[in-house]
Parts: sequence; C-alpha cells; structure tokens
Amino acid sequence: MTGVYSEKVMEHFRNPRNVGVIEDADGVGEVGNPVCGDIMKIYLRIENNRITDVKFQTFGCGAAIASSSMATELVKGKTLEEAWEISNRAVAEALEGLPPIKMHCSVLAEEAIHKAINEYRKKQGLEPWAEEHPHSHDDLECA
Amino acid sequence: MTGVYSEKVMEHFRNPRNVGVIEDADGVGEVGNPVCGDIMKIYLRIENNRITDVKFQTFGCGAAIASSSMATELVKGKTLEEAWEISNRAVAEALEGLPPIKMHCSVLAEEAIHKAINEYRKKQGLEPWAEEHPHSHDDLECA
Amino acid sequence: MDHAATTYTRQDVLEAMIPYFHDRFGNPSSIYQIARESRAVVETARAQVARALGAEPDEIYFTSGGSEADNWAIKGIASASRKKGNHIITSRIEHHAVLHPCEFLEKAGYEVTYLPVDKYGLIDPASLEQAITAQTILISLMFANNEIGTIQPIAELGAIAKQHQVPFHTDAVQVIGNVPVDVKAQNIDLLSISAHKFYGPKGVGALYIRKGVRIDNLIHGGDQERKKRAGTENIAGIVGLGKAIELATADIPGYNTRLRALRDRMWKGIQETIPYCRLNGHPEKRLHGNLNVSFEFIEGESMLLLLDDAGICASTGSACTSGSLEPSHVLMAIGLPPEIAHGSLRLTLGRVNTEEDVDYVLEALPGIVTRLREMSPLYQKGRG
Amino acid sequence: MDHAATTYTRQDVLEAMIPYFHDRFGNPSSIYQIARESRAVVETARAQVARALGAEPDEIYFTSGGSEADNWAIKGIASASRKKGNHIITSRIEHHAVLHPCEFLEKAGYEVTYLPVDKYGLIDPASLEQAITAQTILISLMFANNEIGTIQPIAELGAIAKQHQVPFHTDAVQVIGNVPVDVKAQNIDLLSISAHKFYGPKGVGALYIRKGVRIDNLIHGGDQERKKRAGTENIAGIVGLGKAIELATADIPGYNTRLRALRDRMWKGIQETIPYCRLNGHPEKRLHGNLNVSFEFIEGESMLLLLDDAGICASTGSACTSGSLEPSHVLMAIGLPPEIAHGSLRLTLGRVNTEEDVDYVLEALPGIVTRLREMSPLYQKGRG
Ligand SMILES: Cc1ncc(COP(=O)(O)O)c(C=O)c1O
Ligand SMILES: Cc1ncc(COP(=O)(O)O)c(C=O)c1O
Repeated sequence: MTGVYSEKVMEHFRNPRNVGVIEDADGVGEVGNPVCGDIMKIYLRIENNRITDVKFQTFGCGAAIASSSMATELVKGKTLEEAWEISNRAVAEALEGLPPIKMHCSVLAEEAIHKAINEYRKKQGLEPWAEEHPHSHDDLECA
Repeated sequence: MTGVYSEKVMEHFRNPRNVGVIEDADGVGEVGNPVCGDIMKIYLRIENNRITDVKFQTFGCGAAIASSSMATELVKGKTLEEAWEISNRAVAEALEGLPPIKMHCSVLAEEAIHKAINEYRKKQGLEPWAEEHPHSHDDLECA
Repeated sequence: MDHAATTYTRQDVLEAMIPYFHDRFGNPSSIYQIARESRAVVETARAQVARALGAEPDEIYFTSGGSEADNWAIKGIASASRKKGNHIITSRIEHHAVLHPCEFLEKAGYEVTYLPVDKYGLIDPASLEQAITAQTILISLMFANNEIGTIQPIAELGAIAKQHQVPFHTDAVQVIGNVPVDVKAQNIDLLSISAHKFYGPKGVGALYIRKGVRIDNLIHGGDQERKKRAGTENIAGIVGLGKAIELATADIPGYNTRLRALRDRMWKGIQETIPYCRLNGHPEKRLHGNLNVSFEFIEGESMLLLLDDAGICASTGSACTSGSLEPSHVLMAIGLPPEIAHGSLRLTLGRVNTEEDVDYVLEALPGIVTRLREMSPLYQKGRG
Repeated sequence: MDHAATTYTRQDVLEAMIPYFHDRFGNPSSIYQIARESRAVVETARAQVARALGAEPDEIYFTSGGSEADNWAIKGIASASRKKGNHIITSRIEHHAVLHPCEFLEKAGYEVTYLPVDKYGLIDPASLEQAITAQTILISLMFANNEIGTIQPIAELGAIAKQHQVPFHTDAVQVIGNVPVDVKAQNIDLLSISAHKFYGPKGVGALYIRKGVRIDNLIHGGDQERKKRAGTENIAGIVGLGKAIELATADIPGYNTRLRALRDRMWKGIQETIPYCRLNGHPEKRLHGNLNVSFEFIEGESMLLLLDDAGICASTGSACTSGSLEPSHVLMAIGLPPEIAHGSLRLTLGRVNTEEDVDYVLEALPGIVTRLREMSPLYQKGRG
C-alpha cells in the first residue's frame, strides 16, 4: 500500500513543511475523526484577505501528513479566493499522485483549508462560502 | 501407482514364467473381461491328479501378468487338491505384496486356476468343486 | 515423451525464481522497499501472462495451479449466479478438474449438461447452441484435450456463448505455448492455465477473468489479488510462471514446426512397424506434440512399464493406472471400445526431444508390443 | 521485526527444494523411478508434518497455504454437514482467512456465532459451551492470534467441542515452532498451517484432518492427496514445508527462551523511554516473539514509514495499511478505542534477530514517536 507512495509524498512526509500551531490564529479548521485514523487541523494567519502564515497538525498516515504539508505550501501567500479554489486534486497532483485509497487524505486537506477560511469569514461576520462540489462519498474512505 | 510394485512383481512381469498355450490342455480357465482391462487364461496339463504342466496368456497390467506368472509357478507339480487351496493371498504374498487396488489381479489368478481345475473335473464327469470363500466384490475392481 | 503430464522447470526460469525465496533476506532493512519490489515482480509477471493471453493485467489472477483455476471458475461463477439460474454446460472430455466440480455442483442442486464429442473428440457448436437455456449460467469447454490433443473451435464456441450472454470458461492448461491464445478474439471470459505445463514450476497457475464477469472467491481472506484470491503470494512461483509463459509463447510457430515434424516421424514409424494400431484424436486439429495411439490386444500399463525399462516416459488411458474401474472417460467419449481404450498410449513431445529420441522409441516400441501381444489371449482371436 | 507477516526461506530449506524443480530432468529415463522418488519425498514431508503435529501421516493434506487450508476446513465441513445443521462457531479475532469464508457462508444460509474475547484476547470456554446448539456443525477458533499473539486454551476449547461431538478446527498458522502442537492431546480435528511462517517457502501449507472427519473437497479434480485435494503436487514446496517444520519444531523451548528474552528487553526498553503506551494482548499467554504496543496520539502507518527509513520492518493494526475503513478487528475486539488501535505497532521477532537489533529499535523508536506526537493535534489535548 504505502510502498506505492511517490517520491514527492515521501519527501513531504519526511520533511513536512509548516508543522505547528499558530497561537491566536485568524482561522482554524479541524476535520477528520480519530475513529478513522485521520485528524487534520489547519491554522491560518490572514492579513488583507491573504494567507500570510499557515501551520498544521495532523494525526494520520503518511499520505495525510504529506497532504497537509503540501496543502499548507499551496495556500501560503494566496488570497482567500485563490486558496479556496485549491482542490484536493491539486494537492494530490502536486504530490505527484496518491494511491486511490489515499485520495481521501487530499480531500481532508482541502476540507480543512475550507473550514479554516470559513471560520475566519464567520468571525468577520461574513457569509461562509458554500462547498461548490461537495465530495461524493465514493471518494472518501472514512473521511 | 505402478511405481509401488515390489521387485518380485517387476521380476515376474519382466520375465514371466510359463507364458503360452497348451494344445489339447486337460483343463482351461479363462476369467476377466476386456472391458475391465484384464483377461487371464490358464491351461493345465494334468496327469494322475497332478498338474504336470501349466501355461498362461494374459491381457492386462503388470500386476496381472506377474500374478499369472506366479500362480502358474505355484500350482506346477501340485495335486489338484493342493492347487485348489492356493489362495489369491498366497499369490500376492509370493509376489511380496501387491498394491491394494491391484489385489484383484491375484484374485483373477486364483479364479482362473479354479476354473481350469473345474473344467477338467467336469470333463472327467466329476462334480465341480465349490468356491469355499467366494470373493466379495469389495476386493474386486471390475473383476 | 510425457510432456503433457508435467514438464521440468527450465533452468532459466528457475534462476529467475531463486532470489525471491530470500525476498526479505539480504536486505532485511526495509519493508517498504521490499514490499515495493515484491509487488513490482508480481505485477511484471501479471503483465507477462496478460500479454501472452491478449488480456489486460488486471484480468489475471494467480492461483496454485490449473485445478484451482478450474474449480474457482466453475464454483465461483455458479455461486455468484445462483439467482440467475442453475444450469451449466460442459463436455464429456473435460479434465477432472472441471468434471468433478460440476459433479459436486450437481449434488448441490445445479444441473449440468455434458456435451458429447464426435469420434475425433470435437464438440459440435450446434450442440452447444441447442443446450443453452434461460437457466444457463456458465459454459466451460476445454481448449485442447490433455489425452488426445484435440483442439476445439474455441472462438466459435465462445461466440455462441457471447451471443447468449453466458460466461464462457475454457481450460487452456494444455494450450500455452502450443496454440496462440487471444481471449478477446476468441470470445473467452475465463481461462485457466498452469505453469508446470510450459516449463514453469509446479503449484502455480492463473485464472483470466474478463473485466465485468461476476464471480465469487474460492479462497476468501486477505486482500491479495485485488481481494479476489486470498493467501500470501507465492512470489517465486509467480515470477517463474511469468518468465515461463513469456519464453513459451515467444515462438509458437517455430516450436510447433519442430514438434510436428517429430510427431509425424513417430506416427509414420509406428504405422510402418506395428499392425493393429489406430490414432486417437483429430488427425489435424490436435496439439502438435501429442500422439495418442491404441494398440489392439494389449493393455497400456504393461506397455508403460516395459517402455520405462527402456527409459521412455509415456502415459495411458487404461484404467490400470488410475485406480478407477473404467478406462479414460475421454477415450470412451470418442467411442473407443473399452478393450481398445485400455491399449492406448500417449506420447507427448517437448522441448528436449530430438529425432534420435523418436527413433529410439521406434526401435523399442515394436518389440514391446509384440512381446505383450504374444502373451495376450486376445491376439490370436483378434487378428483372426 | 515482522516475522509474523512472513519469513524468508531458510537457506537449508531452499537447498533441499532445488533438486525437485528438475524432478524429471537429469534422469529423464524412467517415469516410474521418478514417480516413485517424487512420491517418496512427498511422503517424507507428510511424515515430517505429522510428527510435528502429533498426527498420522495420512491425516495430513498439502495445500497452497494457510488461506486455502482455512477455507477448505470451513467450507468443506459446512457443505459436508449441511444436512446435519447450519450453525458455525468462530471468534471475533480470527484471521480473515477464517472470517471471510464464514461471512460467505452466512450469505448462503448458514448461521455464524462470533465469540467475543476479553481485553487480553482470550476466549472464555464457557461462552463456547453456551453457544453450541443442536445445529452446530463446526467450531473454528484460532490457536494463537497473528496480531496480538494471544494463545488460546486450545485443549480446553477442543475438549468442549469433542464432548458435544462437533468438529473442531484451529488456525495454527502462527503457532508452528512457537508452541508445541499435539492434535490428539489438544482435541483438535482440523488444523491449518502455512510454511512461510516458519522459514519455509510461500505458497504451500497443509491441513490436518483427523481420520473419520467428513469433509468435502475445496479443489476437486485429479486423485492427488488421496483424492481430497486435486492438483499436480508442488513437490519442491512440499519438500520445503517438510524440512522447515522439522527444523522449526526441533527445539521449541530453546527458540522461545531466546525470543522471550529479546521481547522482554524490547518491552522494558519501550516502557522506560516512551510514555503513553500500552501492551496489547495477554501479558503471559502470548507468542514469545510477539510484541504489540499502542502508542497514543499517533497513527501506525506513519510510524511504520519512519521505522522503515531507519531500516526496521514492523506492522500495524491501523486501517491505513489495509484499505478498509476500520482499524484492526482484533484490536477492536479487545476493546481498544479506535484512535488507540490506529496507533498500534506490532514487532515480531524471529531467528535472525539479536540483542543489537532490539537495542537499535529502542534507539530509533522514541524519536519517531516524539516526532509524530509533536505533529499530532491529539497530543496536547491528550496528555492534558
Ligand atoms: C493466523 C493466520 N491465518 C492464516 C494466514 C494466511 O496464510 P497464507 O498467507 O499462507 O495463506 C495467516 C497469514 O497471513 C495468518 O497469520
Ligand atoms: C487439461 C488440464 N486441466 C487441468 C489440469 C490440472 O492442472 P494442475 O495439475 O496444475 O492443477 C491439467 C493437468 O494436470 C490438465 O491437463
């Protein structure tokens, strides 16, 4: 299973970027569920509608950790609109692919980012954005 | 199957004793059935109630040929009473054993001898002897 | 001269296998690296098998041999299609690995039609067409027969199955390396093979299952073989199978030309030196390495023993080597009288055989036949 | 450190096997001689297995591995006893090679009771006694568990089955070489083994079937294995199995003393250096080479990957390596919360392991656990 991880996944797993916590983050998103063996928590620092810092904490498999790392890299410096558009496919592609049964890890990463953005929007008194293409549960393994 | 033949069986199969026909035999017994792949025909020359010569012809497997050969050896020179008493077990033992599914070959040999003796007795106007322990069909494979 | 029974494992195949007995040894440091490598060699073998059959790699499932593949195809389809129907069509000349599962299913309430064959061992496609009912859930007809070598019109039979939308299984255990296989062109939905029939190791085979065919597992458990066949993979065996099928199918025409010349030489020589013999199986539509001849008035096992003494391996359809009451069901199905069936000899040629081998048989055989005929009470009668 | 998953084939075992790939080669002269020799080596292996299990040789049947043996035992007894009843008893912690056949039979109308286990993974004999009904046709309870190593009171469970005259099968795949087996004294009617768990080759195993037990074939066909298991014998594999079981059972106490010392050293070292961890399985009644530990707040697969980077092979009960939604059914059955189950690590020691290996793991593991915990959102919460 895990033997089919790409080099890129292994590299991000071994040297995850942006691990940690942002105290008093502007937006925090936690998704997943310990029952399923995956929890992802994303912390955003947002300034002028732009993500200026991002950290993550993940309980999960190699793909979950690598997806978190890659997702944080992808959103860093982006406007919220740009960050919102980063799909799980984009995360998986940036990782040079994920095994089919691990695709849900990239979904979690997308969802955690979305959740953190919407948490920020709510705190700002803004309407949360709607998930445009909610992920079908075929994509998801316990996620 | 055949790899488990004893040396003695192989020896009698390779060099069968008493192969052939006795013209104008005093008693002839043919048993078996081509459908089953075994036919044994025994020819007896009988002088003064004693088997002075014996020949056989056999269509059959290695065990059938070896059993015929051994049976003819065992009866040669015996009185008819003595020859009658030679059981299939005696033939099999003299061959240092037969594989279980080949025991029927020794039964055929016993039966062929019995049949030849009774044929002689009938020709002499005597009552044929009764099979004392007719072989159960458990012993027999298509025989 | 008994290559249809089993072949030795080629040296080059064995050499390819050896490292995989040690797969965790010599490099115990890395489960993932090792797992990746094992997976890679298994997938290489799967691709080799797929290529040889004209299938996709993910349509190939490794098994422990031809018998498991046949059992899986038959019982797996039967149980997966139970609600659709309970009728299976096969033939009278199948290998026991097909017949016995069918008989087992009969006891469980399935109905089985055993198609007859003609005197050459050929199945009439019209008889298949007629046998199909609304209840038919499986057709299993062998590609080439292991005893008499007859090759069926498999594409035509498959087309009939396809037209009636009934899954079509074929036992191709005798075929690999001898007849080109193309599961798509030949309309085959499931196909069984076994490595030790083409110079691979014993105890490994494969079942091709066309994508979309519904089949239950025969061996349930772990997730191996995409959850369709449980059990830790016999990696060395699978590597051997892959290598062997690649080598065996590299030059089928060349191999056949060689075998056919040898076989024709053998048959010609036998006919010239031994009276009262007849060829079993089809004169043309047969495996090129297969010669099956009945020698009248004598019995097969005794022939085998004397041939063995002369250093020649062969096989027979006589009951005497099987432990059953009857001679070969295949020879009976082509209409041989039992006493003739008992006198059949199968010589199957393979890679190592040469003209010298053939000539050696031709030297030994007439004497053996004569010797046994002279012992036989049927001989004088028979030749009248 | 992952010997419960599979072992390499010992060099001495492999050497014993090699000649039998060529069994017709080097001596093509004599089919009967060769057949006799092949038969002889298969029978030698059968005797070796019988001796190791306290069985008679004609109670041993070779299979393609543990999964086939389990499937055969369960489906073969179920179908042979259909008229007697339809109830099967097994446990919640069986290997999938037992559980999945049971689930398959449930779909076919059988009823299956899955006995619970206590927090150590032990089956309560009283619960077995209670579960037996007039319909019960089979009890299948594993001898020792592959994940947590717990060894069941097999003789006692077998005695209950015997008293109720229900055939008793046990999956002993993890047991050979680790616990003495005596099928008679332990009241076992059927027992599965697999060679690659005790330094034999992959793709070969055996099922012990006590004389008199009625069982249908799983693989029907040729007359091999006294007509109970069709398929040309995997002679080299069988030779390897025989040799391997003989070597593995030659000195079980000595082997265990070594493994136990290593395992105790490992567990002591882990406890001393890593907080928030717990032993899974029974503290005493467990396979001596087995250590199964849950590390809270982290997930098993990521541990495995980092261990792999350090050159250490291990295994986990986390769902992430299995492709299913749930963590190990065994860890769930002993009552672990799922998030703890996800953090389990199984280290299984074998022949080649030394104190240095253990110390090396003890050096690497604490750092790995710390690193992952520091990444984990559960950690700060958890240690609160
Ligand atoms: C307890 C148990 N049963 C059955 C099996 C299946 O054995 P195999 O992989 O040889 O089919 C295994 C190992 O995978 C096992 O650990
Ligand atoms: C036509 C045919 N089918 C099936 C089999 C069974 O194959 P295996 O012995 O590998 O199980 C054989 C050979 O024995 C065969 O010739």
